[in-house]
Amino acid sequence: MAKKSMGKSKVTVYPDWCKGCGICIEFCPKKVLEFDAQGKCSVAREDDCIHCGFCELHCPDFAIVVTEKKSREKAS
Amino acid sequence: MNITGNEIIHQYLRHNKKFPHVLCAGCGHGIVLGSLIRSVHQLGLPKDDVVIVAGIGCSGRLAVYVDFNTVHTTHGRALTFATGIKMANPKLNVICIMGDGDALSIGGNHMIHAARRNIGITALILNNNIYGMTGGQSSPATPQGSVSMTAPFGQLEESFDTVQLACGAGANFVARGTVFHVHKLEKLMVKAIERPGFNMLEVITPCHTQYGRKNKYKNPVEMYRWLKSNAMERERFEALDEDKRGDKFPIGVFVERDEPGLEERYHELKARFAAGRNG
Amino acid sequence: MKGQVDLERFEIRFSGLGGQGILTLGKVMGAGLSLGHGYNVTQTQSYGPEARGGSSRCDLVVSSQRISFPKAENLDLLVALSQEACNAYYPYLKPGGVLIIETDMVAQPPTNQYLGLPFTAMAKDKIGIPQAMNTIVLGALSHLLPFAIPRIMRRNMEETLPEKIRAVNVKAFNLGNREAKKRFGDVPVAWEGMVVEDKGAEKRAPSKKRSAAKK
Amino acid sequence: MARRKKHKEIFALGNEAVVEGALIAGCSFYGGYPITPSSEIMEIMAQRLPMTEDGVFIQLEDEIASMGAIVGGSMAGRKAMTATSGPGFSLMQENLGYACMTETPLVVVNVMRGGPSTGLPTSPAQSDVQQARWGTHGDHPIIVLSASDVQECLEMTITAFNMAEKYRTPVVLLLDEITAHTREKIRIPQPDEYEVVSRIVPSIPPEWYKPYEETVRGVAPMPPIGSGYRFHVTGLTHDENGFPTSRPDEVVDLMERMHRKIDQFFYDIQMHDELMVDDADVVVIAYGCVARSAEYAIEQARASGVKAGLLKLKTLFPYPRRATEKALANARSIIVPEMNMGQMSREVKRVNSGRASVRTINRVDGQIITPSEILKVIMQG
Repeated sequence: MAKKSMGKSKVTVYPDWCKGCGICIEFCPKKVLEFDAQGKCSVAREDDCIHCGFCELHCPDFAIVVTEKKSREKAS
Repeated sequence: MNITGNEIIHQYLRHNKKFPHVLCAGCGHGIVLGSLIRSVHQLGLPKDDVVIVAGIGCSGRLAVYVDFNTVHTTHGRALTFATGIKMANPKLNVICIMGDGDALSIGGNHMIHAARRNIGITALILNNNIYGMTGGQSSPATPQGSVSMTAPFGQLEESFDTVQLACGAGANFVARGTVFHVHKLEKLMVKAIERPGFNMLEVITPCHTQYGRKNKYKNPVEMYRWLKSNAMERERFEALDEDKRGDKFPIGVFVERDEPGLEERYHELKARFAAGRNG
Repeated sequence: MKGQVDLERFEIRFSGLGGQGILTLGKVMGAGLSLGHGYNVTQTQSYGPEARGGSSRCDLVVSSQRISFPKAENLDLLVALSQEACNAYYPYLKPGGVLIIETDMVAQPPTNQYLGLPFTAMAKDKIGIPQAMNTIVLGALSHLLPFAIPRIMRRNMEETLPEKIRAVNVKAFNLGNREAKKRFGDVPVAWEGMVVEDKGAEKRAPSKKRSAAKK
Repeated sequence: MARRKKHKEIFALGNEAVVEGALIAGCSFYGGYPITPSSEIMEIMAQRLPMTEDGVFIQLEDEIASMGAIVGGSMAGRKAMTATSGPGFSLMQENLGYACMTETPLVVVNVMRGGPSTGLPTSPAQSDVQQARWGTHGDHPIIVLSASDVQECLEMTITAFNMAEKYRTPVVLLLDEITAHTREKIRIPQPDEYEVVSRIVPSIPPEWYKPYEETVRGVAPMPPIGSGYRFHVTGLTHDENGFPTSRPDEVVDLMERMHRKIDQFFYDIQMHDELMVDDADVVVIAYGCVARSAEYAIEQARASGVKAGLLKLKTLFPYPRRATEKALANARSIIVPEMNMGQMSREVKRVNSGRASVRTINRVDGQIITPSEILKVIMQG
């Protein structure tokens, strides 16, 4: 599972699915996410992400995906 | 395949449905659906064996988005349809999604009797304290004193304690979780799905649009903060002096039994006759 | 000798008190006449509060033809096992119809033209259980009715009863049959024509054979 | 003597005959709530179903739940039924409408008693005829059948299941207290003597299956839940995939198909019996137990030289218009006796268009309309 070390995670937000409720932004322990100009969630400080999974689990619209950078690169 | 989190969810959503879903920004129902999908995934249940039976209201809309066998029924009656499906085919995992108005008001009687007869159904009661889809009228779970469209001067009536109701009615498994405590919720949900008999899981899931705004929660986030600070493990809550409980409410498991479900008892009865026929 | 009769429409009413076994009597007799004898029979009963409390009623219509209207309106036979029932239903007896009463229960028969036996006392004294009263009535009627054959009726009754009460009911049936023969004599005057002018006997011959073959 | 009787004969109540018919038709799911005068159906089912190979019996908490459960049972692949009476039937209406909308086959037997409300709980009536047709909300066709004697109770129950399965629709079978509580000798047919229809299940891969697809008959195949065909069922107006839609074109398609699937098979659905109608001056149109009174009255009328005939309706809805028109063509007068204030006579009058005079005999006192009452009106000419 998620090792709490920074810089290893990739955070993807699908803006079309995001409704801008702000739960992910509010409760992110490392303040990785913030509102963009349209009021939706955007990834501001991806390197700070510790892959706690809070945003992903609490997004009511399934609009955030957090993956490990490495495995992704390998796969592609 | 090493997939996690929402990538799992995406595999279970219906690809021919339009997303995002119809629910409001910040609505906890989506989180419940996510937890449900992860629980089913974790238990390794084939999609074909899972039946979602939903009632009417915001919670009822969840069924359409997920790629199981899904039945969107009438208001308050989801459990009755689910009972029929389970009795007709006990091999299926029948999961009922209901709202608080659905399960406790119009469907209160069905709820009591499904628990009493211990039919093998997982009942998820998504309690948002209000009738959301229809515009914010009072439900039996609307807290005393709070404002709704049909209680503009504050709700006079006491609200239902869903957990106590299910315990009293004889459910096999009774638990409460919240959409803020997702890991815990998932654990409860896995239990509620895999246990025999009637398993009731109440999920506190905020409705900002119809409940929060009228009751001094400025945005959805505030409602989640409220959940975070008021939900308390059952053991800790019970240890607390009553005068110190205030707004706090217990979460966790309240009843955990392994009584056979009605469909199992019926199967035993049939087996007796079958033995008679053959022997 | 009794045999198959070409029946037009024969209406019977059993009436009395709840608990006397009137519905069972109608059911067993109806089954016997339809399944055993091959007649068409409709059996209806009064349901409802009156069926639970005081009075009880059960009607049979018996015919060789298809029965259209299933209810009894003009009674050929009224069996009254209580005074109240007798008072209530006597007016529905058609001219020449036969009234059978429980002589202890019906203290004031509305006419002197009746046949009576103390069925309840017979059940108590001779069979030992008052509940066998209705079977005694069945036995008696099997003798009286020109189209009923006691042997078939008894066999049919036996088939419907559970093992443990079969013997006692056969005993009661035979008692009723015997007593009726002794006290009432042969078929009542009103029904004599049925036996003598048994026009249907030829038409009915095949089914007569059939019932004989069943033995 | 080599050929013994093929069939079994029993001396049975109308309600018992319903159970026999249902079991012959393949009913394997009963969900219900007891109510006089239908309770024997449930009681006998409680005894019989557990003894059958795959029969399911469940007593629910009320009639709302009963209807929900049998819809669920049917969706899971069972031939399902319930039985009730007027008050219970009223409670079933919402979920009955759901069954219409989701095109779920099932059979509801309503043993009619006097109403409104608790009314005359143990007395006969024909008070729910229009409720059976129009009791639910919204527009939809529904098949309503009736039976007038005990043998017909058995046969029409088989027919009800067959139509339900064939047209994917709920079918209501209306009995009355008299028919249900009359005992008669009936013959239990042998398996090769009757037709048993079962719903078509899809024979294509799941990905291609559309649960509400347009077909020639207007009826799409229906797989049991859990058989590998995953789809959505909803009471909302839906498209051919079962997903909710409010697009006017899709809504119209759905509604029209639902009506058409019944309308185009009137010849199959509209059942009736004629008795001496062809040369009749007076035709009695009746159904249920009253048809038996009418039959007796007509025999008596003929015996005294009056040309009377009987049109007995076995299908009440869709209303057998053709048969009525035929009766109306020759007859001077029509008599509609019913144990209500005139529910079926509305339909007769609607079809009549002024050719014959239509008279009604109505009774709502819990007593059967007697042959002599009908005869009196026939003899008036």
